[in-house]
Amino acid sequence: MSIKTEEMVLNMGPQHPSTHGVLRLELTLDGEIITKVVPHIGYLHRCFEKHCEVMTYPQVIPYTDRMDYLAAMGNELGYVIGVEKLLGIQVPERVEYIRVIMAELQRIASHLVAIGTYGADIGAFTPFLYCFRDRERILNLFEITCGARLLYNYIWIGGLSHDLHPDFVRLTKEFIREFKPNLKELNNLLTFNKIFIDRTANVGILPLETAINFGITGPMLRASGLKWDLRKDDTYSVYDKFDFEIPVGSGKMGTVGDSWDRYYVRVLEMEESIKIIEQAIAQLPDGDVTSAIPKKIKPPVGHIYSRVENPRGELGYFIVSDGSTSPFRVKVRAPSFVNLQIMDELCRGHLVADVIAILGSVDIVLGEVDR
Amino acid sequence: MKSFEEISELLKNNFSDIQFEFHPEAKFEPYILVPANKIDTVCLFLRDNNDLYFDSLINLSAVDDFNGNKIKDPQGNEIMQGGTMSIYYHLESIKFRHKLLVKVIVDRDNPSVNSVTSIWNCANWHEREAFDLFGINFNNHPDLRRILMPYDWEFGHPLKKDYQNPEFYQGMRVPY
Amino acid sequence: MIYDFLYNLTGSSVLAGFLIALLPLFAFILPFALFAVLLERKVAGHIQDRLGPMRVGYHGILQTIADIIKLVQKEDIIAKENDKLFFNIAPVLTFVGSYAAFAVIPFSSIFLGAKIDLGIFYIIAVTGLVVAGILMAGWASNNKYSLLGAMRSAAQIISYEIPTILVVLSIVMMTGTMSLFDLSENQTGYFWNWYILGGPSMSLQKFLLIPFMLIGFLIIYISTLAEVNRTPFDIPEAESELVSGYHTEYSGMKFAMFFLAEYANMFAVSAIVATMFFGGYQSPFGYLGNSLNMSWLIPLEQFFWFIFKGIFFVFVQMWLRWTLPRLRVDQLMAASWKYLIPIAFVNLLIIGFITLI
Amino acid sequence: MGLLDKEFSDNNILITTTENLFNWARLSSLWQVGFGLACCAIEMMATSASHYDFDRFGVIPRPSPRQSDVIIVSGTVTLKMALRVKRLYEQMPDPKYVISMGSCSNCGGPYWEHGYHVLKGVDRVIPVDVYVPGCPPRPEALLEGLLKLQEKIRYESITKKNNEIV
Repeated sequence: MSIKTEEMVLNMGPQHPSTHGVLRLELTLDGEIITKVVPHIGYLHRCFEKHCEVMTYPQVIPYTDRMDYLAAMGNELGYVIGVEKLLGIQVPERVEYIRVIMAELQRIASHLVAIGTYGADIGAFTPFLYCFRDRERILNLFEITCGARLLYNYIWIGGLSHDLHPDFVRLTKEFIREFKPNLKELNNLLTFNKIFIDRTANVGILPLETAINFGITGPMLRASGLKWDLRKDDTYSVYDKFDFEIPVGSGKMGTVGDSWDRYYVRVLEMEESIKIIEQAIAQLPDGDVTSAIPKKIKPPVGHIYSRVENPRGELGYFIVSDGSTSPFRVKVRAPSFVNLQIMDELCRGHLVADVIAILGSVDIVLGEVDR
Repeated sequence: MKSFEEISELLKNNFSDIQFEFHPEAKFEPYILVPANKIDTVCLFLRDNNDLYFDSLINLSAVDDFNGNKIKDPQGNEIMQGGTMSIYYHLESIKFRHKLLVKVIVDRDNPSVNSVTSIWNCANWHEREAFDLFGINFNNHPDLRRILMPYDWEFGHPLKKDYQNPEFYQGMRVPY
Repeated sequence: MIYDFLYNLTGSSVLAGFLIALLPLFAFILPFALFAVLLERKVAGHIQDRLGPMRVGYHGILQTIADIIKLVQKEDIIAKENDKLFFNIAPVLTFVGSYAAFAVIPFSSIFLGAKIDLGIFYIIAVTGLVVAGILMAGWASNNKYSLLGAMRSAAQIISYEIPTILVVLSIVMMTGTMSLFDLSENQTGYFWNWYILGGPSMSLQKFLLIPFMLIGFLIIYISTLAEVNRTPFDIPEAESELVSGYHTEYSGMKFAMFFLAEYANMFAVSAIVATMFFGGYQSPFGYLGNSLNMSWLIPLEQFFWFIFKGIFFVFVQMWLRWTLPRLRVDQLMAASWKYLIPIAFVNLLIIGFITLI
Repeated sequence: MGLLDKEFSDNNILITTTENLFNWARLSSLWQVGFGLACCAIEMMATSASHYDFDRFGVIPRPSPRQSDVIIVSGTVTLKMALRVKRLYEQMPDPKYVISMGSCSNCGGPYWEHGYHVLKGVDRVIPVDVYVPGCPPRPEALLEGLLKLQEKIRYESITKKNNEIV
């Protein structure tokens, strides 16, 4: 006599403490084991692509910040590189170096939020606040250069809005010197904590073939064992002048491609970013940052796809221009939008608590998912 | 690492019946034009051929070309008749590190094209977004419904150039 | 003692009984709960590099009073779908479960609710009530998250009572008494007479016992942590997964009852651990009262030492909460059934052999 | 405010003192629903982190709306999300307040003109007590918004209907 059990649909609704924003996960549960996950998105769809068709090229930049609001510099860089290729502008060396420094600082800040909220999801609330404490220092650096903490409108087409603050270099060196011990402290507080490893190792294992088939990019792909980073494989800006290596998931605590690997790849990436910043600051040339900014921006007819390695993965802009001053169409390939599709594959057969662990390791930002 | 010409050669002698249009002269990205109903067979070949091996679809974007003739509809706001929409498939092979852009042109009034979700799972949500914002329906797509707009949004597809904002949606005023 | 004093004060045994039942609540639990909530927020703040409540009174002293008065004003929502009877009884039952345990806890030699000689047995029986209260709350809230939270917490509390009982058994076997009062009396003198260091008698037995007493202490401390739903075992109210577990639907004073029950339970559990292993109200360095031969001072000192030990263990619980992540449900069950219970059994056997020597 | 609402016609010593006590208690322990929408949510998290610390004012994030008094609408309210925000507001027990943080929830923000899916201001769905301008507002601006709300609560009165806010 088998007991008739039926599945329960649990709505991890748009307002849930740990869904990183407004994402609704419809879980079909058999007891506590998950049989199906249907993500419902669109709760933060802010019509970015409609705005691109109406605004002129420079006016679109503040809207790109508001897509992935944790990595605003990366969004601007992607868009601006695309338009500069359309226009065929060559940007002075100093601008390239400053853009690399800003993008890498933004990567550290974004990874700090990702790691902090991941710790808070698993239950350890203190690392979240330590990460935010270090992030405040980076926000101060951004604030002294371009006046804003989170959304900057700093990287313009052909240059930058402001030059660096006189003691920016000194403050950055100070930050790097103080950040290294903090990273070590974070490691033994959270990364190698026995309970944290139990909760994340062998949870949500992502094999490499499914990752490539699902178009996963960024730390998630590298955690599954593939050394694929746009800064090295499809080099843009001046990343070829720096030597840094790409951390890859090694399955130290479980199998390759589990949640712990995705988390640990982000921690290692922060160390790589520090190396890049140190080298970039050492070789920082001087010059005028606003010299190459064109007065009139009317790119020729055509379409281009420019892509950048954002903290969450490959951010691509497909810009179609019809020769007027405002883009005809801008389609954004947002990394979180693509990475979120894998939730159903990863969460099958896990418990409810694991869904939170997996969602935290996938690290999505809803502004980018819904655009 | 295959150049654009070699890929075109390979495609030409494999699919002699399909007439492609090759555009190597497009300045930034040379692309291949494929007819709408043949896209899935071509993509399957592009993925499974082991010296092309396009195993990853980077991006699928729909563009409303808005090149029909403008007419006035009864309420006085002008809508577009005829014209075309184009869909761009950016493919990439991680093994050989080469990229390819495939373009499909569908007519604007009732755009329909075969879905490539069975080939690359990544296309699932991209196609649902193209359907949601442009109204392009993809044949034999696993579950084609709106993804970004509310599921009961019956005021048309917002990203079309001649889209009109509704006055009210469930008791809330939409325009400012 | 206190009962006789109240009896000849009021003349009627019913009134005296009623007063002595109220004494721990108003004299100790309510002030302690107010203090503990503030302590938790201050400890959390300072662990996390911030200050905690500062603006309400001097350095946030009046914060919890403000919380309680605000909770009194809150609207008490009972949803249409809720099962009214159970919904209202649940917080009362949870609070009664933890409050009743205070009846037998020996605060000092003269002040003792009831000197029954089944002390520990009574406490374990009474704290079982909390499970019923939580299950009622989970069921009555008619909310999937509360039901999941209640199921988990019932399973957790029951499966962590077994290691607690085993360790209590080993203490009772060693000392021969169940009454908390006698337990505290046996551990007189200095701290090397405490049970954690092998008990009062100077013999080979004492030195053999020390390692096993330490293991017993660790086991009971971990399992009482789980019984009180504190991190790393606070699955029932895991903010990140189940919104806030079984008390998601409670607002206003009912939620305050759950809040109060949690902190009262925390102190009750720390008091039991202190009484069994760390000499209850005995002071580690002898009494000032003896040296200044003011004999009325001794009970006050004992009261102070007991509160000190209780709050120290409560502080350690808070410390754990803000550093450790949370266990998953099956790991939590595995920890209890696969690790704590076998070790507690072996510990029990070894202590049994040692007491036979 | 529950039972005592509008029972008394004028002030007397008994009313004003208990009123001040109740107001003081309500304003110094505002529990916030842990609910963030977009970029302003990151600034709200930064405000409750160690550097700016909301907890100093007695504000702690509560996971469920049942136990919270203030809802900080931080981010863009889209049409799809608007009904959820309205339902969330209705779940909260009665003396409840709303802080609308960021120009997106104040009036639609940068999306006011072409945002076909954006609700132009959260006050079209729920009553708002304090508007905090900025995109995203700095943590100090949010703290100032909170203090403004506390001032408003301090002078709330069960007798006088509309008293002027300092």
